[in-house]
Parts: sequence; structure tokens; C-alpha cells
Amino acid sequence: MGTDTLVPGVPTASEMMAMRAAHELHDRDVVFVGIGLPNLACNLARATHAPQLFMIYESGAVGAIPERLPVSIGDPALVTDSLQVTSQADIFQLFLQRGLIEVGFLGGAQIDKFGNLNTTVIGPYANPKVRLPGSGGACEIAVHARRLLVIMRMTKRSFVETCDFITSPGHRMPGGKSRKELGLPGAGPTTVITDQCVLEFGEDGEAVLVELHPGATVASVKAACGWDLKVAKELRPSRGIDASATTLLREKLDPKRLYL
Amino acid sequence: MGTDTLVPGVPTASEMMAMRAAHELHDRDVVFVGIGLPNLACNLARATHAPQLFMIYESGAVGAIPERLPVSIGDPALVTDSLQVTSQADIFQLFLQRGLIEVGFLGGAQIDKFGNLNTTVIGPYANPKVRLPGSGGACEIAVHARRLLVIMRMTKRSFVETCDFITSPGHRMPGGKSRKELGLPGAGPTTVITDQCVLEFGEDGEAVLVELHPGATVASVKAACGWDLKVAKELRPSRGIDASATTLLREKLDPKRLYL
Amino acid sequence: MSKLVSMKDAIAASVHDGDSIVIDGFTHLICFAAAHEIIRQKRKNLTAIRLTPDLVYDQLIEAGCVSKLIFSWAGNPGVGGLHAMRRRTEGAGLGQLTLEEYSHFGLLSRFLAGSAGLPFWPLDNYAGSSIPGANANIKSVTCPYTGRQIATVPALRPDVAVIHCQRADDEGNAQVWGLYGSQKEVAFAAKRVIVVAEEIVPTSVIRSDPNRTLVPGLIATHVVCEPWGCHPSFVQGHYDRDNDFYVEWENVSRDPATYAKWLDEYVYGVKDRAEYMQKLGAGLMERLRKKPRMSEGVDYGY
Amino acid sequence: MSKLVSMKDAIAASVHDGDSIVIDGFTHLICFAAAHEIIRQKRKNLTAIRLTPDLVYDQLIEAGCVSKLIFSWAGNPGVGGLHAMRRRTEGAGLGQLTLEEYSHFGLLSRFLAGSAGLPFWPLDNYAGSSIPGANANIKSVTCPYTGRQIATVPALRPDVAVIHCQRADDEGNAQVWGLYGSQKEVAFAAKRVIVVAEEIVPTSVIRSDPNRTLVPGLIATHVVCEPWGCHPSFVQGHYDRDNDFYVEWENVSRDPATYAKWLDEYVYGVKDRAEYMQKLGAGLMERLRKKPRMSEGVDYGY
Repeated sequence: MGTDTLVPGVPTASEMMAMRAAHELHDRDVVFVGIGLPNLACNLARATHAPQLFMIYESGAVGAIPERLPVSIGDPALVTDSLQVTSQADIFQLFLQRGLIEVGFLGGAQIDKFGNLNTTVIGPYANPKVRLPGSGGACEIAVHARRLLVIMRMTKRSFVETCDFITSPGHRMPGGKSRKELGLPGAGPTTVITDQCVLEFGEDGEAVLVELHPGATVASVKAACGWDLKVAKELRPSRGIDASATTLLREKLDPKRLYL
Repeated sequence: MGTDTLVPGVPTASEMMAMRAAHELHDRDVVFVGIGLPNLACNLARATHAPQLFMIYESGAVGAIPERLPVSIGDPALVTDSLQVTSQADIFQLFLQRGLIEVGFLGGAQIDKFGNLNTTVIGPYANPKVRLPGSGGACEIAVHARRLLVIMRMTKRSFVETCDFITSPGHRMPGGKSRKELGLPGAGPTTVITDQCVLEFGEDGEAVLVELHPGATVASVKAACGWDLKVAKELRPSRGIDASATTLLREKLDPKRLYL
Repeated sequence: MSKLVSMKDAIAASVHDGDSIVIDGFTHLICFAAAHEIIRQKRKNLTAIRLTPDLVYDQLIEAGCVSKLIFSWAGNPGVGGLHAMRRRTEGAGLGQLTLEEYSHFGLLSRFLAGSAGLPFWPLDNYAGSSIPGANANIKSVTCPYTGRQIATVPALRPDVAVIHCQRADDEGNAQVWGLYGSQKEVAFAAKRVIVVAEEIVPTSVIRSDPNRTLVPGLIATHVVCEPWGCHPSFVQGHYDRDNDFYVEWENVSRDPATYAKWLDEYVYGVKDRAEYMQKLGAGLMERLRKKPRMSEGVDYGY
Repeated sequence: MSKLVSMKDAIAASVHDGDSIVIDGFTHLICFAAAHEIIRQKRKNLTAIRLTPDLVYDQLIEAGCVSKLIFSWAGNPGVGGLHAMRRRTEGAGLGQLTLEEYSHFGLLSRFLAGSAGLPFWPLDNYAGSSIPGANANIKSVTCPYTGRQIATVPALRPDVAVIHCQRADDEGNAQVWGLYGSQKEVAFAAKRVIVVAEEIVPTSVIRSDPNRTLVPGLIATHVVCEPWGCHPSFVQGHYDRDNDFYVEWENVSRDPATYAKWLDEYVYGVKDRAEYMQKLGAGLMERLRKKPRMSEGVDYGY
């Protein structure tokens, strides 16, 4: 498991999540890029195995190749040298709703066992304990992206039996309806990447532990999860996490540690 | 009444219609310009009493000031020096449907006493005697323009009791419904300009002869109309038709007589 | 990954008998070169879709490529009618060509729905018109907020779109200025997109002014470099409309015999666009070639 | 007819107590200068509408100008929360500010409907989400072709829109490059439009490149020339985002006392934008000023 003190060749939790997420990206995938770790994961993939990764930002930049790490989702460096800069209406209608986005990234304050995500409120909506930022583009990304990658640190507070509010639909919603029954076009969350492990979803829409990062154990994962997490019969070996990528992240992609 | 041999200072039928239509345009009016006589009427108005007339073309040119007489509705001269060139989707949604168009122009193969226009077929739709071009933007212009000017030569064949097909709605449609009952946003045809006269519409939505061009008489108009045309109690004196405008049209605005 | 091919190869690969096709462009950027290649390759039973069929589809119709026309205004503006179409939809010819008819806004709205991935598009139109009575595809929904009836049209997802532009890179990132027509909407609505450019430029040219990109290479299937590909239509910054051609077309097209002769000479009788332009002659090209009128660049710095 | 006025006069004439207002721009082109003038003029009971309220609306909220916020993502990206907003919507502050909440696509769709003159806009969204349960404005229609339920939002017609652009003429023909946000949709949706430009140019500059015009002067009510009007946001081709400001804002805004002090010093304590920039200092301007990166012009000839 990662540590927050930088040891050469030993990835931190954030670095592991970025590396593991990069592994999910294939060359030429069309990715709807969020700021922060998703952006780092994309840049890492571009610098390694997916040089032709196609990045689209909700701010309107299509085919961006930012020459600096964007400090916001609408950084001027996303515009310069993009293939196209268009309106947000086009981004949401012509790209996302049209089904052109292969991969979306989301995170959240809460995720439940069906992959539903909450970025709206902790507590009741009318009288929240914490007022979170809200959906932004999350709901429509969860609806339309053909594959959805979730990146979240795993804690009992964030991996919960039931979300206080479903901002973005996962695989099975209150009342038990599936995505298919609700007519949701995208596949929903395909992979949840945490600081300890990777979860995927079974036929019944419930999350299953399928892979541990170096240093994590089934017991440490279960201790960090707010529900009785299913575990795959056979866990896969850890993937995508390696020392050379750590160096790349630290020295080239985010030397100022804006997001790491 | 006009003649087709060019006599100095004596307007032809087309020239009279262009002049009379120009008179309906006020400075700064936002006009949805069609090609042909409407375009000439606009250019005449711009050259005389309405220098700031704002011309929008369905091809996407907004605030156009063409330096040559456009040979088509999408002439490159409409683009050069326009204030904006935008998509046709924007023209129909953001300008026309949004209610920004003050004046629209239409003509047709048939008009009936309620100002309904036919540019689709003569005869039954399924088995037409003549297949006409169809609506183009006419239907939506008739629906949305705040004022609608109709320019048509008057003959018994074109001014008919009932249109074979209503391409563009006027003031009262089959079944007797009014624009208000149908929820149509624009005012509908406000003025019909013919080679002989001007018609306006009464409270009941029926056309009324209100003005004769020089040389025309109530009898000559009635002889050219396919229904028993109502005549205003008091006819207005002819307006907007004068010799200087004839010279302008012939020498400057359409010297090659593309549309005259 | 370059998608650059000849027009011949692009049409051979993308346009099949029975396909629905849109060659877009509104007066501007109408790719006659693509239509002529389709005629040469003798495609059949196409559903041809354009707001204004114009001469370009009339030629496809006369050549026997089209069984259905979806349109909103069919004429040769200011000149006359589309005679191939009229001969197949009036009198003795009735029924030789199926028509599906909208207004401009209605057909455009079908492209809008297709491009936006929605099953329908709403538009405030058609009340009091006979058009919906002639086209069962025009329906309505009740606005959930006002109770008003709002017309709808169904999404259109053509098999192929042909998009003409001033410049593109070899991946199909297409930049356009001047009149856009409904090219963006048509491209995003289509299943396959042929980008035809007057000029192929390095991707760096595209990236230097990303706001000019109308259609991203992401959705392009093939890219064709075809200078003068729109004659007798025009391309802003390249060549003017050949208005004489449009005027003379009335005489060519009114009689099936002269129409056939024209097709023989200018379509079947040439192997590609270059030969067509050669046939028209250098004098014509000289007459239509643009007089330059450059805009200034803008600053993308930060 | 010139519509050029000072920011002070534009706000005084166009923004009234109780108005609904959109200061648009998405990270790019956020007109803080307009918000600060609204604060100085002590407007009350505004309904403030933006996809991302950002610091710009948080300041309006802290200054007591806003009674209702319509939004889709409220935070200081990568840094923290919007503390004025949170203090009025959590715990003891609950109910001091009314929230109406969408996703980006949903709120954008309200602008789309308003701009297009339709009473509603359809979007394929929200199935399975709690958002419609928290917002009665989100409804649905049945697609007349597929039978699918499609979500709808009602048209939004704000009283005022503030649109920032790189350049405009004095009639408000506004040209923008780089990120557009939803400025076009917001401008066409609004009843009054204040166009704010970094630079006022002759109309001939606008006409020389008409495809760059995002908002036509036709719908502009007032035009304001306000260089640096977006700081700490950015304007492509003029100045970069002041990211340090966004990062430091967390410390300024977390405590009402430091927040009040900041407003006193940088908003109430200056008479206009020029004085604000002077206060920030020439060093900052030098650091943020763009490094030029000119695009090439294109040929509009024919």
C-alpha cells in the first residue's frame, strides 16, 4: 500500500490510483477527462502505452494535448493545440449524449455496493450535514459513458451500504431497477479503483473485489469497506503499478504535486 | 399599372412590388430576407429610408451588407462583411423560433382569402398536377415572423378561394381556427403586395383591398382575384412608389435585371 | 492514422446500394464531386437527403441512383425546377420517386436529433399547415410546463454523410468558414462520414486555430482531397458560385435527351474530378477563382 | 448606435433588485468585474444562475446580494468549497439561501430552451438519479416514436446575462475564441444582455471574420470595455488564470471576518476595475499577461 512520504520507486496511494487507472485506458480510447487524478491517469497513459488517447474536456476542448498540467478543467492550455474547441452544448449533446465517449471518470464522497455515487449531500437533502458540490457533469457521464471508471480512496465513510443521495446512477437503483430497465445507454461503472484494490461488478450489479494493490490484503480492504464486500473466487494479480511510472508521475507529469 | 417595357420613370410590375414592399420596412427592422424581390426591396429600403435595416438570411448570414446583388440565398457576398455567420440550426432556433425576426417575406403559387400560402403542389398532394418546390423555410417564417409581407402578382389562378395545400399558415385555417387558437406566435400575413394593389387583413382574418397602385382600379383588381374580394370603405392613396426609386432599382440595385 | 483516400475509394467503401445519404452544404460547399462518383459507380436505391436537393440530387435522380428523396425545398433557385425529380413525381411519372417532405426547420431538426443522440427533436412549427397531414413522421408532444402542443420530428441517422470543407488534416479534422449549412449536425448524425477538403493540411494547422474546426476527425471515416469538388457550387476563399451554370441548367435538364448527353459527357465521360475541371477549361477556373480577402489571426496565447 | 457605457452605468441600468442574472463563462471569461460592481451597487434578492457558481457568485452571496442560487456544481475546483454558500445552506445557516440544483447538462438545457424560444428542452438523463426527486422542475415526456421517457427541463429566461469576450464593437457584436462556455445560449435566453469586452474594436474588425462572432449586437443591451475584467479567471489571448488566487481563496473565504475584510478592501474599497487591478499590482499583471501565440488568418475571398 502506498505511503504519503515519497520513497523512490514506492508509489503513494494517489500515484497507485493514477497508475492503475491509466492501465484501463487503451490507445485511441475517447476519454471524457476530469481534473485531478483522471487527468494524471490520462497523461500517464499517453506517455506510456496509449499515445493516441483522445481527450475531451467538458469545458469544450476536444483532442486536447495540454503542454502543462491543467490547473482547472478549463485551463487555457487545453485550448492551445486542441483539435477542436466547441460549446458545452455540443460537448453534452453531440459527444456525450450521442454516445461518442468511450470512457468516463468519476469519484465521489460516497459510493454504494451497486456503484451509485453521491457528490451532492451528506445527510438528508433538505437538511444536509455536508453540502457537497453537486453533480456537475457526473450524472450524465454516469448515464452515457460506454465505460465508467471510478477513482476513490476507500474508507468506511465513503464506501457505504446506501448512498444518502444518488447523484450518478450505478448498476442497480433504489427499488432494485437495473440500468437496462431504466434505459440507461452506457454500461455504468465498470471498474472502481481505490488506494487498496480494484472492484468490478457482477451480473447482479453488485461490486466484487477482483484485485489487490501491492501491500493490501482482503482483510485490510474489508476493514475499509462499509458493506460486506464480495470477493472474487480468484483474485487477479496487481496490474499497471510500477516503479518507472512513479518516476514519470513525480518528475514529469505532476512535479509540483498539484494532484498527487 | 406597370409594364414590362422599360419606360423611364414608369415602374414595371416587379419594380412597383419591390418599391411598395420597401415602404413597409422601417429603419433597424430585423428582416429575414428571401432571394429575388424581397432582397431588392431590402436593398432599396437600405439605400433610401432604412439605412440600418438588419438583414438575416436563412443560409446563416446575420447583419449582411452584400456588395453585389446575391445570386442565391447563400451567395459568398452575404458572408463577406456580415456581422455574424452562424449555422442554420442557430438561424431557425435562436433567431426565428426565439422571436427575433420582425419581418418575414413570402410568396407562393397560391394564396387564399385568409392569407394561407401554397408553395407545395397544385392539385392533390398524392397526385399533383404541378409539383412545386415545397416549404423551404416558408412554414416556420409564417409561424414566427412578427410581421409577414407577401409579394405576389395577382391572377385568378394564384389568388384562390382555397389553397390546394397550405404550406404556410395565414389567419384562419381549414376548420376555421385562428392563429391565436392554434398558438401561432407571429402576427401572420400583415400585408399582401401585388402588382396592382395592397391587401391587409380584417379582424375576421379575411383579406381586404386597402390601396391601389397607380393605374389600377377596384374593377381591375377584382377581375384578377379568385374570390369576391372585400374592399375597404375608404381606399388609401398609393404609397412608396416613385420615379426616383425606379432609377435606383434599374441603375444601381439590379442593373442586370436578375430579379426585375 | 491517415484516412486519406481517393474519392473513388471513399465512395466504393462507404456508399452501398440502398443506403441513406446526405451530401450536405447549403448553396456553399455542395460536393458535386461525390455525387458524380456515386453516379459513375452506379449506386441504386439510395435514399437521398438534403434540405435543398439542388442540381446535385437531381443529377443523382436522373442517373437512376435514387429511389427516395427526403427534402424541404426542391428547385433551382431563381431559375426553375428540378426536372429529373419532377418527371418522376408528376403526371405519368408519378410514383417513380418516393418523396418525404418537411420544411427546412423540420428536416434540420431531424439532423439535430440524430446528432444529439435523442430519438426526437421538438420545434414550434406546423400548426395550421398541411405539411403534417402529408408526412406521418411529424407528430407532437405536450409541453410538461405549459401544456402547449409542440411539433416533433424523429431522429435521422443517415448511413453516410459527405461533408465538404476548406481544409482538413488526413484524420478528417475539418475546418470551415463562411456558411456552415447543417454540416456539423449531419456529420454527427451519420453512421459514416466522408470528409472532402479543398486542401489537406498538417494537423498543426488545425491545432493552431481549434475554434474553426466544425467536424472532428473522431467521426470521420474517410478523407478525400478534391480541389474544385463543389463546382458549380462554391467554396469561400477558393472559388465563386458558377451562376451561369445554374442558369443554363434549365435548358440542359428540361429535356431527358440533353440531360443524358450532359451526364455522358461530364460524369460518365470523365474518370475523376480533375478530368471534369480540365473539360470545363482553365478559363472558367480563372473566372471563378477567388480574389483573396484575408482575415487577421487571433491570439491564442496565455 | 453605440451602446458603450461604463460598468457602473451598465449595472445600474440593467440589474435590479430581485432580478435573475447569469454571469456566464466556464472557467474562461468569468466577468468578476460585473459581480463586484453589483456588490458595490448593493443589489438584493438576486436569483444567481451559473453552472459553476465559482468564487464569483460566492462573493455575491457573502455580500448579501443573492437570495436564490440555480447551479449544477458548487466548489472551488481542486481547492475547497464555496464557504459563503455553505454557511447559508448547512447546519445553523440552513435556509438562508434557496438552492435549485441540476447537473451541468440539465442547467445548460434550460438555457438551450430559453435561447431557442421553446418552453422546454429534452435530454436523455436522470434515470436512476436522486436529482429529479430534489427538483420538481425536472419532468419528462414520452418520445412519440420510441415510447421512451425522456427527461425535460423548463426554459430559463434570465432577466440579465453578462457575457465577456475578447473583443466587441460598440454595438455589442462579440467575438470569442477559446472556451465558449454557454455564453451564446445564455445571451439568447436572456431579456437583457451586457456585453463586456477586453477590447472595443471597429465594426470592420468584426465584419472581417464573421464566423468568430458568438453573440450578435442585435441582442446586446449595453457594451462595456473592461480590460482584466475576468481576473482571477482568464481570457485566452489576454491573461492567464490566477491560480494562486483560487488556492489562497480557501483561507480568505473560510472565515467570515477575513472574507469581509477582503470584500472591503478589493470590492467596496475600489471604485472600479482599473483601481482593483492597480491594487493587485503591476507585478501580478506582468506574471499573468499572455505570451502571444497568433493564429493565421483565413481567406474570405470569392
